[in-house]
Amino acid sequence: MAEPATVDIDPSTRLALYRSMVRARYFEQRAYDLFMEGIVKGTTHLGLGQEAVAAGFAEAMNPTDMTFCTYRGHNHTLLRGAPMTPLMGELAGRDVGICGGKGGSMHLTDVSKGAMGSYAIVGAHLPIAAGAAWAAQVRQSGQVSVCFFGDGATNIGAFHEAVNFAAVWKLPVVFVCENNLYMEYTPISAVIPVPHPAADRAASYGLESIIIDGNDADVVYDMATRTIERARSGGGPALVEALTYRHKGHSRADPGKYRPDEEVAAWMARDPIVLYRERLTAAGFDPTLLDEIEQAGLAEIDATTMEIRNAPPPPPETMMTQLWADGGSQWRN
Amino acid sequence: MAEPATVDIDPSTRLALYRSMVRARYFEQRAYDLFMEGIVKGTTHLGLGQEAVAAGFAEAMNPTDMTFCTYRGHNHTLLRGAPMTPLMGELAGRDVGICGGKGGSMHLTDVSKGAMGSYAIVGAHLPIAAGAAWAAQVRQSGQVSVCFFGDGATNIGAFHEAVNFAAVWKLPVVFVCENNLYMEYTPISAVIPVPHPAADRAASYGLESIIIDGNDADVVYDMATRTIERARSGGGPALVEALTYRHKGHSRADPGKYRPDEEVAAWMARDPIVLYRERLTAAGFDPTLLDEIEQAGLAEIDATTMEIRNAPPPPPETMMTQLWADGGSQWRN
Amino acid sequence: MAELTYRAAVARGIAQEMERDPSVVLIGEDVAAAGGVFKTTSGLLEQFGPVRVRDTPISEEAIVGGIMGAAMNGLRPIGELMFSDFLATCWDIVVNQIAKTRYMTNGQVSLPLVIRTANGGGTRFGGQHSQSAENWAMAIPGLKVVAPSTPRDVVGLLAASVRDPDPVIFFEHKNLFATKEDVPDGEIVDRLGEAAFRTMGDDVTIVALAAMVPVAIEAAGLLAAQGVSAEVIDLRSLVPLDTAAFLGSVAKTGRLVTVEENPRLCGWGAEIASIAAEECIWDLDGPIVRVTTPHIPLPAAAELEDLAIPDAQQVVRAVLAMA
Amino acid sequence: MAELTYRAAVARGIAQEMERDPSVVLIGEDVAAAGGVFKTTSGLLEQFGPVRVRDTPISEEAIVGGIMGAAMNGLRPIGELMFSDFLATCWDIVVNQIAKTRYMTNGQVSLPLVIRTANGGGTRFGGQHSQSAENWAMAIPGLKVVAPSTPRDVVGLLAASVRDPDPVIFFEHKNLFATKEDVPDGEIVDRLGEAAFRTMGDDVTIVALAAMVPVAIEAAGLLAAQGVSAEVIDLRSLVPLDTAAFLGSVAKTGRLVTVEENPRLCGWGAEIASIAAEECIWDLDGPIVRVTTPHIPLPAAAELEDLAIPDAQQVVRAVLAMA
Ligand SMILES: Cc1ncc(C[n+]2csc(CCOP(=O)(O)OP(=O)(O)O)c2C)c(N)n1
Ligand SMILES: Cc1ncc(C[n+]2csc(CCOP(=O)(O)OP(=O)(O)O)c2C)c(N)n1
Ligand SMILES: [Mg+2]
Ligand SMILES: [Mg+2]
Repeated sequence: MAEPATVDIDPSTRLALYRSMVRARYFEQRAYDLFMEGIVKGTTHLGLGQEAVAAGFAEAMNPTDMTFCTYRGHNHTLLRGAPMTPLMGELAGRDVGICGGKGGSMHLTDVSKGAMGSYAIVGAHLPIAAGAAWAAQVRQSGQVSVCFFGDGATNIGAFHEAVNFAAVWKLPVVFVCENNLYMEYTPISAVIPVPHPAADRAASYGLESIIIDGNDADVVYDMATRTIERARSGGGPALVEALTYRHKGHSRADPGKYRPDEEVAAWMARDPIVLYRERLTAAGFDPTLLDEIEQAGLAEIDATTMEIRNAPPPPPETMMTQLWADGGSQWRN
Repeated sequence: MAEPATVDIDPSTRLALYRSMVRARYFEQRAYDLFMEGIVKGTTHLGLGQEAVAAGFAEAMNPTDMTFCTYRGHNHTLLRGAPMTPLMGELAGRDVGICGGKGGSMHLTDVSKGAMGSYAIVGAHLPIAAGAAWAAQVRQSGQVSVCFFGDGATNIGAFHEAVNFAAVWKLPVVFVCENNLYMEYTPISAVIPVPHPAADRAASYGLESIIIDGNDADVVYDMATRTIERARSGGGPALVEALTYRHKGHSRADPGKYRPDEEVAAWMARDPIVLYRERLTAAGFDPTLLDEIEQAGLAEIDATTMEIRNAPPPPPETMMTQLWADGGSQWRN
Repeated sequence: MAELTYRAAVARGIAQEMERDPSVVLIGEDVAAAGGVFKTTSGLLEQFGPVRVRDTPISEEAIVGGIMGAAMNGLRPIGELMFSDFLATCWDIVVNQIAKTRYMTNGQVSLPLVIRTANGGGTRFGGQHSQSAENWAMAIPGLKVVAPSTPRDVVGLLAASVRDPDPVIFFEHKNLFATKEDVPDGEIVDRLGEAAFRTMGDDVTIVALAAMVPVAIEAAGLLAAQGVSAEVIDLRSLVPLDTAAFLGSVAKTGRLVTVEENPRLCGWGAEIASIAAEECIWDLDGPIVRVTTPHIPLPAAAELEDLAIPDAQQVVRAVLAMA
Repeated sequence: MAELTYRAAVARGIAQEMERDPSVVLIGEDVAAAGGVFKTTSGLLEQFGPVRVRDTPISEEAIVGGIMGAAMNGLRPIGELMFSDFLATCWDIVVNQIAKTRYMTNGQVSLPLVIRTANGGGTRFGGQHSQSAENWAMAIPGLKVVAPSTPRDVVGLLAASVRDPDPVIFFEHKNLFATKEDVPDGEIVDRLGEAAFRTMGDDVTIVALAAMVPVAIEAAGLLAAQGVSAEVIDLRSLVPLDTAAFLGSVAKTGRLVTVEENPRLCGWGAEIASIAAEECIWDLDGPIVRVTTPHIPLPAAAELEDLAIPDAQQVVRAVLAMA
């Protein structure tokens, strides 16, 4: 694992990173509560504990850059700038939902913020992210695509096809594997013959092996900046493996009992937000500033929760809209 | 590339290797002629020039071992012991065809000889070969699966899934990439960011990088023996990259004009059969013995050709047989 | 006789066959240690051990390719795809390899395998985890297609599928997992291709499958209250298809309605309707009506999803409108 | 006006659109330097350069995923899948991603892309290179499905597909590549969802697609000689579907036959037949007959393959048997 970032990150960026992680944390905790309350329906795959990855990358991206993520994509979508109420509204299946309630928890998308979708078939979005990067290359738009996925996704064919394709075409895409050690309930170590699901595959595509501490926001931000800027300047793709851990189970009410207690405890002790607050405090940041960030985050999620509780469901007629670009779903005359 | 085999291979094996290559050569040349004549229909993907790979592996396999190959699978199926007339009959769509004319050139199969099928979707047979090896492992049958595919197949998802699966389950399967430098018309070097399509991916699966001279029958036989025996004794899979070249175009009447003249000339000068005859002669084998092998091969293919010319097509009622295990194709009552 | 959920019936059906035949094995994502994400394979690892019940990587092509190869070499494997939507990720192996290999090898290769998968909507999971994919499979020559609607049928049809010498895609409906019924003790083995008459009736034939069977039965109850006597046929398998069951029923009732969960175009309902329109058109006293999900992906929001999936009221309206 | 093959019409159609719109690009296996394995993209690399016409690895998921991502980010990409059978290797991206993304994002994402692919049998390639896969696509909400039968239509429908704001699967029939007709000079742009009447007639409506259109026309000729006047409708696109064309025709003729190349179950013919059985049953003077390939994979041997694919005699027999 790389050493803790020794790079200079300016104070406002560091505060932004802290603010991002805090907002994501409140969002996910509330999503869990609302799921248990029956307001969020279906399923939720929370990013609790993995906030530093989402925060570090989002902070390093330009507004026109593009994020592709998975069903575990709330953090990523929120931190690219999607507003909170439409996100929670989508989880709750409300009309105000960012996708009008059609997508659900696994499919948050806010194209206006470069959050190009949350994909729920493991691995499928890697070629799509590469394709968006290809368009950036053809159009010389200067955009970079950043694509998040889990450790388990590295064993599906689409991973291999996408990373090879991106490497040989030198596409501006950064593939980020959030290695949280588990797929749903099975540890990744049980299904790969190498220690590192992403980094140990990088050489197949002529790429550097990169492993970072995904619970250290500074480290993530630093690596994000470097890989994104290299991609932007024509240096081709990168494959980053960020080691992290989910605080909750895989989805819904899964208590995650298949994980050894000591392992859970060790990672809980490395909570990215607690660690970062300690680091900022040690670096001389004013604790009241940090408190304010937390209070603002709580106020934001409380306001969102109130709005969602009273928000109406999507009107029935929306069921038949937006299959096609003409707004409708007619397939015949 | 590995050095020429210095291992001791006993004389009868070497004669068998020569005989195999000669038989395959005649078969494929005749298949080409009969295609040009319109007797072989549809398409043919010839293994001319690649005989040493098929011969070396077939010779190293036990009768109950299993071969999985591609549309370019005539050599492999023949050299596992499938009789020539049913093979050529299949290419020509005759009733005597090994699959009754239902399969065609791309789908030669002779289960009785362990030739478990020729698969025409690039990469699809790798997981199938792994699955057959898994059954061998579960049943402790001592069988090994050998799976041949091209350089181009290394970029499809099924390759990645299959090799990972085989490696993590330590399955008795040997994956053999016949790297003939081209896919259909596009060179493999244009679509991968590493020099070696298979060997440079081996580490992704915790496997050794193995590159051999696929035009040297002794080298192939030697590596085949080693990897097959290791697999058989529980040592898990291997991924072998055999460098070779096809003498003709990709399929049908393709003249292969997309290949530089010097490249073609250099490889034609390394014809595996010519090289092997020279080596055997230098090693003191009686040239008349080698001549006899050639004459027997020619006589065999001539006899096959005669049989095929007069063979009837499949009777119409066979169209509706063998969709299901009851022999029929009924889907309703 | 014990009350069993549809969910538990899956494990019981698998266990029944694994006990009987040592060549039956089970693989899939999270099927072993975790007992399956829907708990349909709970206890099987403990009962049959890690050689016969095994977790795989997230590699659907390796799963279905793996069971195909294993079926070629002496096993009778069961492979689980966690959701039927994921059939798409290994569709090549399913349609181009598994379905065609016996035919293309002229019978040299037998593939006694079962792909089990959680199918259908109603769970608010959204468009990529809610599909009804049984039509995809029905359209492919060489696949048998089974979709039980009750716990008892899960056991009996699963046994029939495992014993079948041909490849079977076995669709377990997510929205039925919690349903219960009394299931007889001891071995249960059904035959594929036999529909079940869930209600008898004279006025209209309603053909349904899987989660639409309870919907059709409910509709029949509502119709009875209005004096319309409906015959509800549960197809149970799409291939082989019990055409005699519905053709015979239509000969009696003169009216045919199909109730499908899947999107409208080219579904099994269209196949049933077409068979009827070709073979018993003179028996018909009115148009053939297909009740289906509209031709859209399933939306996630509860209100929209419920609107999309056919319910009893919709079936009743369709039947009454025919008259 | 110049005589053009169906094969050359593909390249002409693509060139017409690439000239007009710089955001149109083309990728696929062997499409650039080699001009395509069927020579349908000959000359495009030379005309439009290596940025807009590019060879890919053998990675179908990367191809269709790639064009999906590109369509999300300002291009109008065309991706080639060498054979339609290979749709199965990337089916997840096609059905779960491309087809659903606009709906699931409630219209945030538009996907103006075209997947072109060589479809159908008659080439003795065997079961894995001969499928008619247009039904697979028709069954998926969110995909438009186009299948031209003539060189002129190739140009006009390809233009319409490229300009369409929604994803289109464009099926080029392998067995039609060598067919020729005079095609007008200059830009040709059709509309999706408009069927063409290939013959006019009063006695029977024959609905066909792609390579079955010439078969149906030949059958109409043979029927005419026997005094039966057949109206041959070439659907040209399955989605959008010109239902008015065939419903109107059946209102006149009272008889309906569909002629499909694909395996029997759940094909587009079943959809057409079902629509007719629901919406114009009182117009019908006899059963609706579907002529299809049997429900088998296509065999390779010439005699068997020819037997499997419907021919004019079969259509004639079907029509005469209805009477
Ligand atoms: C192709 C496919 N197979 C299986 C699943 C079911 N599934 C959803 S999430 C998941 C585990 C993914 O693990 P990982 O990639 O490590 O991501 P994480 O959930 O840990 O973030 C599985 C198996 C799926 N959605 N898609
Ligand atoms: C999935 C898939 N994509 C494309 C094709 C078309 N195709 C057949 S052979 C071939 C080239 C394969 O190249 P390689 O793997 O190097 O094998 P070789 O033909 O050289 O033996 C291609 C692209 C196919 N059959 N399957
Ligand atoms: Mg994980
Ligand atoms: Mg090659």
